[in-house]
Formats: sequence, C-alpha cells, structure tokens
Amino acid sequence: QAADYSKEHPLKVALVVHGFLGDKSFMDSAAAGLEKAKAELPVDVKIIEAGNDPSRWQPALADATDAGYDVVIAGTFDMTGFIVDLAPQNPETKFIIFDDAPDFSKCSCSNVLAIEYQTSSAAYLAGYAAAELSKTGTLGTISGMEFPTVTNFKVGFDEGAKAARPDIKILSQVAGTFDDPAKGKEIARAQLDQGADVIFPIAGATGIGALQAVRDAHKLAVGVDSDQATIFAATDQAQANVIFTSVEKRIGRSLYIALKDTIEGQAKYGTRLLLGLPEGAVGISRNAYYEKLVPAGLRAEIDAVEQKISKGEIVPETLLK
Amino acid sequence: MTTENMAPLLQAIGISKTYPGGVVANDNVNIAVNAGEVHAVVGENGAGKSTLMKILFGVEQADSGELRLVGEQVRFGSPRAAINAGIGMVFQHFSLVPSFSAYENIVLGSEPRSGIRFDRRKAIEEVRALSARFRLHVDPLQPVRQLPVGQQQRVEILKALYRGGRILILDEPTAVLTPQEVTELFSAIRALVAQGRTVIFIAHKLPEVLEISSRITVMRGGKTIGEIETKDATEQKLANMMVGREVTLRVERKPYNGKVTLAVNRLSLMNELRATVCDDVSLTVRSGEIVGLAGVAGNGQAELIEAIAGLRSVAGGDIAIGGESILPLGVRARRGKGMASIPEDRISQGLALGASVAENLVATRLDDRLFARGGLLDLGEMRANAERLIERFSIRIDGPNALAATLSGGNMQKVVVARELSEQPRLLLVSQPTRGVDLGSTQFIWRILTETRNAGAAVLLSSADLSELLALSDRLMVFYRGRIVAAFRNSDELTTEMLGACMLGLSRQSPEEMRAALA
Amino acid sequence: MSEAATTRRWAVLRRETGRALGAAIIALAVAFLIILFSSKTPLQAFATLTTAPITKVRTVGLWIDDVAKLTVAGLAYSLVFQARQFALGVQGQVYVGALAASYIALSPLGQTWCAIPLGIVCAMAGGALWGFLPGIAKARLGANEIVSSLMLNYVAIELANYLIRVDLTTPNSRLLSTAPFPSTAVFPALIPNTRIDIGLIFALTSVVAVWFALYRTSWGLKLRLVGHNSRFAQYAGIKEAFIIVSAMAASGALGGLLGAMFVEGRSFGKLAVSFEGNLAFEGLLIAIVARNRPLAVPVAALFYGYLRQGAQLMSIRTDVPSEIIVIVTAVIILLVASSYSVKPRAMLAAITRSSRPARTHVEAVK
Amino acid sequence: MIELLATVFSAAFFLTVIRTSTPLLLATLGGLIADLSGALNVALEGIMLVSCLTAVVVSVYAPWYVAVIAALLAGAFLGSVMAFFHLRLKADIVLVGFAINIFASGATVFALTLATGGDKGSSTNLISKPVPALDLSFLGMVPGVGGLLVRTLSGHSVLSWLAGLLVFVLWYFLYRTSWGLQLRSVGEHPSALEAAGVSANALRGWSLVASGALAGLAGAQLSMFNYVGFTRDMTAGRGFIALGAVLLGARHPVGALLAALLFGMFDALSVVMPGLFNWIPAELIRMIPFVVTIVALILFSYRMKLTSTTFDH
Ligand SMILES: Nc1ncnc2c1ncn2[C@@H]1O[C@H](COP(=O)(O)OP(=O)(O)OP(=O)(O)O)[C@@H](O)[C@H]1O
Ligand SMILES: Nc1ncnc2c1ncn2[C@@H]1O[C@H](COP(=O)(O)OP(=O)(O)OP(=O)(O)O)[C@@H](O)[C@H]1O
Ligand SMILES: [Mg+2]
Ligand SMILES: [Mg+2]
Repeated sequence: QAADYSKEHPLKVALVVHGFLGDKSFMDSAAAGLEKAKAELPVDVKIIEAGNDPSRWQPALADATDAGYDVVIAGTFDMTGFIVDLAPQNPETKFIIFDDAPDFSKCSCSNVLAIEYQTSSAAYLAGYAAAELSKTGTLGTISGMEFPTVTNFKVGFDEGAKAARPDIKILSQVAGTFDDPAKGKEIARAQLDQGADVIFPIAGATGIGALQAVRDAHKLAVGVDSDQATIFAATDQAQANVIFTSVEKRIGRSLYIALKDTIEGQAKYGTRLLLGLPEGAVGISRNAYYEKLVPAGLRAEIDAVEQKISKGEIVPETLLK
Repeated sequence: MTTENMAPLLQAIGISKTYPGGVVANDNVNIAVNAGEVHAVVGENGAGKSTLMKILFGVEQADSGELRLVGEQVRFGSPRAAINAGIGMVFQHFSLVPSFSAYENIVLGSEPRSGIRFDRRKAIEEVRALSARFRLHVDPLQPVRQLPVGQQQRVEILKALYRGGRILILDEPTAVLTPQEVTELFSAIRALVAQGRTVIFIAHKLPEVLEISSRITVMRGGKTIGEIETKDATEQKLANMMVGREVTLRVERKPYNGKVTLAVNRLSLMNELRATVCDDVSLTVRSGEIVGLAGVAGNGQAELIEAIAGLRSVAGGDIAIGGESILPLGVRARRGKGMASIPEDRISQGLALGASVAENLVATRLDDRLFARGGLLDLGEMRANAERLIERFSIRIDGPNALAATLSGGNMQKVVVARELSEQPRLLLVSQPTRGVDLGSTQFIWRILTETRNAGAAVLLSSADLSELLALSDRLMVFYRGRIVAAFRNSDELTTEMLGACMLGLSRQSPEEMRAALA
Repeated sequence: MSEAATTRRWAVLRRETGRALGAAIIALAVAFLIILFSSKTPLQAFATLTTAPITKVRTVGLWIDDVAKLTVAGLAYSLVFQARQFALGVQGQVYVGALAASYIALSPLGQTWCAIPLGIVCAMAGGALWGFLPGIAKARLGANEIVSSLMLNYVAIELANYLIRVDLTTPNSRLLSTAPFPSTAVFPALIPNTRIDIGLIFALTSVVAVWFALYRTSWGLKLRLVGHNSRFAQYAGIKEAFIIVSAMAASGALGGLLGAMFVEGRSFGKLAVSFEGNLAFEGLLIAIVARNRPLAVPVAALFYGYLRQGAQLMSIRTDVPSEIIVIVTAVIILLVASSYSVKPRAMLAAITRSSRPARTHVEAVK
Repeated sequence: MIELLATVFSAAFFLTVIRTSTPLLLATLGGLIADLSGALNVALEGIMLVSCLTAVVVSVYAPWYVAVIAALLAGAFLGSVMAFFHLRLKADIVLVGFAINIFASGATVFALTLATGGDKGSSTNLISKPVPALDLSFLGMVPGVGGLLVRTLSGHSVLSWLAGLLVFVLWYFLYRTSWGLQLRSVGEHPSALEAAGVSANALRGWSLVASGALAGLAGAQLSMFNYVGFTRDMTAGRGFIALGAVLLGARHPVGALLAALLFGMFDALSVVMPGLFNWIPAELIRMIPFVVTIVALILFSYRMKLTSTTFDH
C-alpha cells in the first residue's frame, strides 16, 4: 500500500479547524505539522477553518468527508462525537482525532486513530523550573476554560512547582474565553500586581495577551502548546525574551508521524495513542532562551527530573489515564 | 412717496408647487407686497398660504415661477438666503427650543462671538435693546418653556428682527392669542411698520385682518383669487371670495335642565416639574349642557381635561361622574362609564397615523364585545362600523382600509370626532375642536357638538377661540394661573373682551358673582 | 374588500418585493466584487456561493434547518419592532430557553414522551422571563430597552456557561457540554439523515400564530397602535405598559422556543457552550427585510438562509472567508432601511439633493 | 475582604481602572455628541472595532501617533457613512447603527486575513506599536507626596490624558460656544435651527462624524494600549456599555466621565476578584459589568421618573 502514494497521486488530507488559525499554539501547531508533511511526504493538505460557530463544525467535517479526502483530521472533544457518527458511514475515509479519544469499545471506529497527550508530565517540568526561577515565591496560571485537556497542564505545573518549593504560592484564574487577549492581559497584570513573577497562560489567544503583560513587566512566562519563544522571535524579540520555556504539546509532530505511518501502512487505526515524554510528543522547549534564562545548574536538575519521570520514578498527577 | 411707480418690495409671479405625492399646493400664484404695508393673505385650510410663505422664506422651492425683490429676480435656496435678503418668518407652529432661554432662542444661528466663545453678555444686551426698540417686552433670561404663548410669539418676532428682517412674515400669529394679546401684537406690528418694516400677515379671523392690514390677497384651492384694498373689503365679501359660497356660523340651542354629571371638587394638579398647575378647582357639568373653559394656553385648563380623561394623576381633590369618584379608574374604565374625549392635538394624540381608518375608529372600544370577542377581532363588524361612521360624518376617503396618514387635516379631525361620538357619550371632553379647521368643517363640528349636548351629554369644552366658546357654551369658566377666576352664564351681553380681561388676570369676579354661575 | 384597497395592497406588495429584490441584487453584486478582489478562483467561489446549498440533500437540509431557526428569530424581532420597542434580547432568550429545555431533557422526564412538549413549554417560559425583564424596566421606569436587553444577552451567555460547567456536564467528562439528550428529547426528523426536523413545523406554526395574534386579535391591534403612536394608545385607554411588557415577553417566548429548537434539534441534540453562533442576531436582518410582517418573514429567511449556507460552503471549499456574508448582510440592511426607491434616477436625486432630518427611532419611541 | 480593600485602594488598581475606563470614556463622549444632536449612535461598538484594526495595521508601518490618527479617521469615516444613510437616505438611525456593527464584525475579520496573510483570529503576526504611557516620574521630586503622585499619575496612556482633556473640551464646546448651542438645539427641536437658517442636517452629520472619530480614538486605546494587537470582536460589548453610560451620564460630559469610571471600575474588579475569591465562579464575576450596567440604568431611570413625570396608570 505504501507505494500507492506519490507526488502525483498524493495522500489527500484535510484538517478541519473548529475555530481559526493564528492562535500561536494549538491549531497552529497542527497546521505546522501538516505543512511539514506536505513538504516532505507525498501528501496534499487542505486546511478548513470552520470558525467559532459550533453549528458549522459538523457540516464542515461532513463536507470534507464528502469531498473525498483520504484522511480527515480534527481535534479535541468538540469534534469527537461528529467523527464517531461519520466514521461508520464512510469506511473508505480515515479519521484522525487529536487531543481526545472516543470510547473505542462502544463505537465502530476501526478507521479512526485517536491521539492524546500526557501534558501534565511536561508541565511538571515547567512548574519545577518556574518555582525555582521565581524570586517572589508566587506563580500565576491563567486557564482559558476549565476542561481536562487544559486543566491537565495546570495539574502538572502545580505539582512540579510544589515539588521544587513546597511553600510556593500559585495564583490561578479562569478567563472563560480563549480569544480575548485584552482580558488575558488584564488578568496577567493583576497577577503580577499581586506578586507573581512567573506566569503560565494556558488560554490560546487570551494567553497571548497575558504574555504581552509579562513582556511589558519584564517578568517571566511559560509558553504553551508550541515553542512560543521561537514563534515570537521572528516578530517580537522582547516577547521571546521573557518566555524561558514552553510546555509543548507537539501536535504537529504527532500528526506528521501519524500521516507517515499511514502512508507506510503502519498506523494503528481503531486505537487510541496516549503519548508522553518518552515518545517526545510532549516536552519543554530547550531553545536559546532556555539556555539564556535558566541557569545551567537548574537545567541539569530538570534533566534529572525528566529522567525520573521517563523511568517512572516520579509519576505526575494526571487527568488522562 | 408714490408707491404706484415703484416696483413692489417683494413679488411672487406664477408660483406653482406640487408636493411629492401629488398635492398641488400652489398653482400659478401671484402676490405683490409693497414696502411699508401690512399685507394680509387669507384662505381656507389647505388653500396654500403656508406653502407660499415657505417658498418666500426659502424653506420650500417653487417648481415654477419667480420671486422678485425690489424688481430684481432672486432665488432662495434655503432660509439662510432669504434671511440674508432681509426676510424673517414666524411659523404657524413655533420653532423655539423649549429648554433654551429667550435670548438663546433669539440669537440661535447668528450668535455674537468673541473668538470661538459664544458671547452671552453681548447677546443679552442686544436682545434687550431690540425688545425696547420695538416695544416687544420679554425677559431674555427666562426659559421659553416657561413663557406664555403670547410672549413666545414675541420671542419669535424678535428672532426674525434680530436677523435684520425688513420683511416679516407672520403665519397665523393670532390663532393662540387672547384678544388683549392680539391688541398688543397689533400695536407691535404698527410700531414695526412705523419703523419702516413690511409685514405679511395670515389669519383666519376676518375682523382681525380687516383691522390690521392695508391690502389683502385671497387664496382658494392653491390659486390666488384676487387682491383687494382693505378699505374696500367687508367680512362677507372676503368670506365669499375664500369659500366661493355663503357661510353662516350660527348654532341653535335648546334650553337645558339636566342633572349633574361631572363634578370636580377642589382639584389640585401638578406638572412634570412638580409645580402646581391646577389649584383648588371646583366645577360641575350637567347633562345637556356645554361648559366652556377659557384661558390663555398654559393656565391649567388643558391639564384639568387630561386629569378628567385619566391621563394625569391628581394631587388632591376629587373627580366624580354621576356622583361616583372616578379617581381610582384608568382611562379605559372611565370610558366605560360613558366618557368620550376629543383631544387637542389630533396627530400626536388623537390618531395612529400608520393604522387604517377602520382601526382608528375602534381603538377606544377594543374591549367592546361588538368588535372583540374572546380577544379575537371581528373584522367584518369593524368594517361595517367604519362604513357607517364615514357615511354619517361624511369623511372623504378611499375606504375603511385607507391609512389615517393619507387624510387631510379636516378629515382627520372628523375621524376623531366620529370615533368619540359613535355612541352617545354621557360626558364629552373637547379641546380645540376646530383649531386649524376651515369654515365648512367648523360649522359641521359645531353642529355635531350641539346635537350631542341636546341628546343629553355633559360637555366640557376648552378652546382658544373665544368666539367658538361664546357660540357653543351654556356656561363659561375662566382659568388664570391654575384657578377659576371668573364664571359666567352665557348671554348676549358677554363679550370676548370681558373674557379676555379675566383671562389675563386684569379683572376679577366677586365670590358671589362666581358662585352664581358655578353651580 | 374594496377594489381600491386590493389594488393598493398589491402595489405595496410589489413595491416592497421590488425593494427587497433590488437590495438583494445590489448586495450580491457587492459580494461578487469582494470575491473578485480577494479570491484566486473567483468564479468557482461565486458559483459555490450561489449554487452549493442545493447540490446535495445534506446541504439542502442545512439550509432548511437554518431557515426554520432564522424564521423564529425574525418573528421574535418583528413582534417587538411592531410595538416600536427596539429590544435586542433574542440571543439571551435563546440561551435561557436552551437551558430550560436541557434541564427537562436531562431530568427523568426527558426519558418520556412529554420531554419535547414540556421542554418547549419550559424553554418558552424561560425566554418569556428574559423578555419580561427589560420589558418591565422599560414600561415602568423607561429604562432604555436597547441597552438593557443587550446587557441581558451577555448575562444569559455567562449563566449558560456557568450552569453547563458546574451543573449540566456529566461528571468527569471532558466536555463543556451536556451529554447527548435521550432520543425521546430530540426532535424527530422529517426527512431522514438531514437536519430537517419538526423544528420546521414549529417555525411555520409560529408564523401563523404571530400573524394571527397581530392582525386578528385585539391584543395585536393594541400592540400595533402602541407601535404607531404611544400617546394615542394611552389616550385611547390601551394599557401601554401591559402591551410593551407582554410584547417583549411574547417575543421572549419565541426566543426561548428558538433555544429549544437549537438544543433539541437534530443539529445538536445536546447543550454546549456558545452553541448559537450569532444566528439570533441575524434574525434582525430578517425582520428588517420583511418589514416586520410575519408572513414575509419566512420568505426573507428562505432567501437569507440560502446565502448564509452558500457562504459557509464557500468558505469551506474555497479561499474566500465566510465573513463576506456578514458584509453582504450589512449592505442589505442599509439598503432596505433606506428610503431609496429601486429607480436609479430617484436614488441619484436623493443622493444629490439635501433633505430634511429623518425621524429617528428615539423621537418616535419617546 | 481585607485583601479586596487593599487591592481596590492600591495604586495598581487605580491604574487599571483608568486603563479600562479610557476606551469607555472616549466612546461615551462619542455617543454623547450623537445623542445630543438627536441621533442615538448604536454603532459605537462596530466603529471601535474597525478603528482597533485600523490602528494596529497602520502602526505596523507608521509611528504610533499616525496610527491613532488613522483610527480616528476610520471612525470619522464610518460616522459619515451613518450620516449619509440616516440623513440623506432617511434610514432609521438604529438600523443604520446595527448595519455598521454587523459590517464591522465581518469586515474586520476579512481585512485581518488580508493584512496577516491568512489569520482570522488575531494580529499576532503583525508587529504593531503601542500608544506610549506618559512617564511622570519626575514628580517623585515633590516632597512628601512625590511617591504617591508617581504611582497614581505616571504610566497612564497618552490617550487617557487626552480623554480627560476632551471631557473639558466637550463641555466648553457644548456650553460655551455658539456651535454647542446649535448642536443642543438640534437634538431638542431641529426645526428651530432650520428656521434660523442653519441646516440641522449638516450639524447632525458633523455630530455623527465627531461621534465616530471619538469612538475611533476609543478603538485606538483598546488595541494600542489595553492590549497591543487586534483580535476578532475584541471590543466585547464595550460599545454598548458606553451607550448605557451615555444614558446614565445624564447626557452631560461630566456625567459621562463618572459613568465611564463606574463601569471601568467594575470591569477592573471583575479582573482582580477571581484572584482573591476563588470560590466565586468566574462566569458570575464576568457578569458584573453587564449586571452593573442594567442595575445602574434601572436606578437612573427610576430617579428620573421620580423627579420628572407624575404620570401613571
Ligand atoms: N410637506 C407637505 N407634503 C405634502 N403636502 C403638503 C405638505 N405641506 C402641505 N401640503 C399640502 O399642501 C396644501 C397646502 O397646504 P398649506 O399648508 O399651504 O395650507 P394653508 O393654506 O396654510 O392651510 P392652513 O390654513 O390649514 O394653514 C395642503 O393640501 C396640504 O395638505
Ligand atoms: N404630508 C402629506 N403627505 C401627503 N399627502 C398629504 C399630506 N398632507 C396632506 N396630504 C394630502 O393633501 C390633500 C389635502 O390635504 P389638506 O390637509 O390640505 O386638506 P384641506 O384642504 O386642508 O382639507 P381639510 O379642510 O379637510 O383640512 C389630502 O388628500 C391629503 O391626502
Ligand atoms: Mg398654514
Ligand atoms: Mg388642512
């Protein structure tokens, strides 16, 4: 089957974004993975932005399925239900769902591949570092909304921070929205005013605003989903300079691998993959800013903690089992 | 000075104007106004007088024809152009900003400035000087809202004069004035003329026209019928020219002796600003009688009628119909007790212009089982009702489904009257029933009111037109500053001058005299 | 009916239809121009916009489902606009109605036959309450209904977010939505495998009901009289306050019904955060184009729903974003609200001639 | 509670209140001018949104003050569009306003895609500039209160100072110049001015333009100071809150200032409260500005009713 796809007859892939690109984290990461696949594999990629209106998500997915793509990709629990409905009706089409999984025992989903990410373990590392870097002993987290894929970051972050400094104080706030940067900025400012000096926004575009507040205050921030320092480096050096690391959920990379496996006939459709630190699907960014902002001693300490997690000596709390 | 050889000061030649919608308001109209005269324009409602004046003042533009100022052709594209040419106009409906003070209204649009600042001190000084010069006395600092109508009109005239008007157009200036105020206005007009101004004067009351003007242009149906020297004119002659037929305004009245239907006892009312507008007012109206309320606008008679109608809450005292207090009742319940009411302003209060005539004709009786059963409308009955009333009150329209907005002013008033009198009321409240209504319709409405009275209704009538009050009322009450200051039984001895003196607070009755007529 | 009146009605109908069509054509031309400038494949994009909704049974279903919802939204606005109240609270009513319907659907009653009727009744009651609040504030105190109803929209959305997160979501679920409703609480489909369900019947019933209420009942006549001239209504003994409050509450009930149609309809079958996707506001356009006439509302909804669906499919299949439809919407509102006539010359004259001040809504309402 | 009070009376909170109030105040002043001329401007929301984007895009290529002026012009342009449809084509002002709002929500996203090369959500690809904060740290030299002065007065956006100044300018304009007299007369009784030979429509038109321009400044503050950058629908109802503030401010510039500060304060509270009171659900805290608007509107209307009309039934 592997030989079936070539640059002339590529694997046709559609990514249905329920929302918009440009969040600099979640969706952008998925899109980047597909762009990489397009460049390196015999893959043709179409990205469909279905927008914020939930009533348009199912039609967009159905339309992509109808349009004859070989693989239709969508993310998060918002889309799982629709894929579970569409999969049996379209056995010829393969579906990949990331950051959520259907209950395979209850659906006939042999053409569905689910990928989930053990983000709490990576966030544990970031929390550990943040607590060590904090001068005030106060950290701040800002969640977009409260649901497990978001909260999982926070759970790991809090646990890591406490592991480093049991007396650490963590301010946390839910913004209630993923797309109001002005609100994110105000919340971050409030947390900075209350003494926090490392902020971890887990809130899409709302988080971008929080990062801006950290930049203006010359404090530190932890990025989320993508390597945000590197993304900002191109346009906003000052912003990149305060993001000492990011908790990466490497969606793009996992999608790239999933597509590669699909072409090679290796992909395990009909199952759920829970990827973590050992698979490299999650992790913290170790880039120039990390080198610059995190002292060598602490870096070594973090590497050691990561080793322990990989070996199972430390098992961070998680919402995904 | 030989006016014959000189071109008229202001001349309109062959003016035609058709409004969008096809009303031909002016059809080849001519008028010539000489310097230093008071030139009257008369005609029935809708004859096109106001339209012609608006063209002279640049508010409307003529479709054809030309204007000449001292023989030279001019064009007024806007009021500003006319103002610059020395024309000022006082509209039929005042154009004053209620919350602004008199001087602010007078200088509005031509304010004295120092730098970018509005120079209030200078404005006040100028207004004072102007009002002294033309003997038009107003307090420049009073908000216009608080001024009596007569003074508001002075403000309007001062406003025109302030802009250097040498020709002053007064569109129906006397309609809302008391006889005394009319006298004052006339002396002001004479002062203006003496100081070289020219006045164009519009009025429906022919004696006034004959008194003040030197020449008269008569209009009918959008055309000029002719021009006449005042010294050659008589009332009857003018009326014939205006209407094209003979008119008489006489009403026959039966004697009455009914029971007390409406009793108002020591009533006090307050306005929106919590100022007392009616104070300790008591009066009765018997079945089969018309009680007239005289008073300069703003002296409480309108508020009294609103309070009886249920549109205004009461600060003290009582109102009873047939011995039973109606204070706890809402408008609908009062109507249920046999009250009907013809409001002062038909467009803003008496009609829903966007609804059909049939709907307007049932609007006050929507809980009547005749038109609505179980909340459902009986369209057939509504239509039949409308057809009956259109016939009976000879309303000129396309049909019951025509929108009220498409009716002429007089016909709108007939719709209101028809609705209120479609059933014989026990108590009828009437305000300004013929304001802005022409002779023919006035005659008709007067007759209907009298018939209603003769059939046993108690009628409370408020009107600014004293001759109307004298023609219709059995008894008259005069309001001054929220109190009844005089009461009369109507008789041939009673004159508008006597009423006017009381209305202005110049003469008062003794308590005995008043009590005799109050009961 | 007299002949003159009949011909006049036809003339009005022709004129209004002409104006609506004229606005639609101009708006489509605007859309075409924007597509021409912004797309690499403008013809394909325009073709998708104008033909895609009818190419498949599935897309026809999407279209008709939208039409049903737009109709109810349009009716809700028409009702308050006829009373000259600029209440814009349909969005909030949709959320409240949806919450009420969801509580019924997820209760034990949701498993029984009465799930749908009871859900709808409760949704309408909830929506009516949400319409009643700005209504009473306006009628009793004169609080501006535009501002209060808009603010209540935000309140309702946050309320729904809160209740969904804290109360309605299934424990330990990862979803900001409820569990799917039991099948007894989901509208049966009229055409299988499409989104066309009995919501369409509710919509059509609402059209008739609103028309009947406005033109055949004394309440409707009173409501219209209040809308034409509120001073007159008071003078005539019509309880204006009652009419305003009841009109806003009735409109709210329609908004609540729309909420039930959303969550119990086949497109969702559950309650999720921000489910409504701004459709409630688009009802405003329907009401304006239909000139608040209930019988014209479904026609306007049919047309607009088509454009809406076409635009969505265009944004899925081509490089033109669906926001173009929003721009087209604005153009249509502006044109329909303007007193231009379809004759270009008169339009030109109106543009070049100076004119008198237009009567503003505020003056009229006061 | 102590914590809340400590927060509320801190200099940082004061800065936040000024920051959140500034766009509201500018938009409220815009709404006020239009309202006084007799045209309720419900398009403040949409005009702000368009100006937000304009400011961001222009500031990528030009200095910040050029971007602010561009936002102002964009607002003024939309105001003139409203004037055209309302005054020339006689469309109802509320409908025109909503058309502008709807247009803005779509057109900004559309334009954003063009400007960023595909992003529909936010302008993070664009390096936009902020409006500078005015640094008054020299006040620290004032003996005694120097520190307090710096903490409270330094660090506000230039536009905040401008907004404060505009309150005074607008008051002077309305009550001390002849144009102000004319403007107020148009709102109350347009035919008076017409009869005086001044075009009421021209004045209304200019009021709408000025109203748009002020809303444009509000947009600039929002997208160049409160947050630097643009995201879809970033005005988030602030235009409507401003409309409420116009009504609440008794149609007077100083009233507008107080109303905007009130709403700004509750907006700021809704940001700091979750950090202090974890047990209050975030959604309920986010309702605060909206609920406050409604309650304030109702109380205000109630007071107006008490003091003015005695009419009932
Ligand atoms: N703006 C307008 N649009 C359409 N028709 C109008 C308009 N203004 C006046 N008309 C019509 O033009 C005709 C002349 O009206 P005009 O106001 O000049 O009458 P008038 O002689 O002043 O009457 P009145 O004595 O009642 O004041 C009437 O038929 C009137 O209805
Ligand atoms: N504003 C208007 N717009 C359109 N048509 C009007 C307007 N005003 C009046 N008309 C029309 O002009 C005609 C004459 O109206 P007008 O009010 O002048 O009547 P009129 O001659 O004064 O009669 P009446 O004696 O009954 O008042 C009516 O048929 C009416 O439909
Ligand atoms: Mg006239
Ligand atoms: Mg007339």
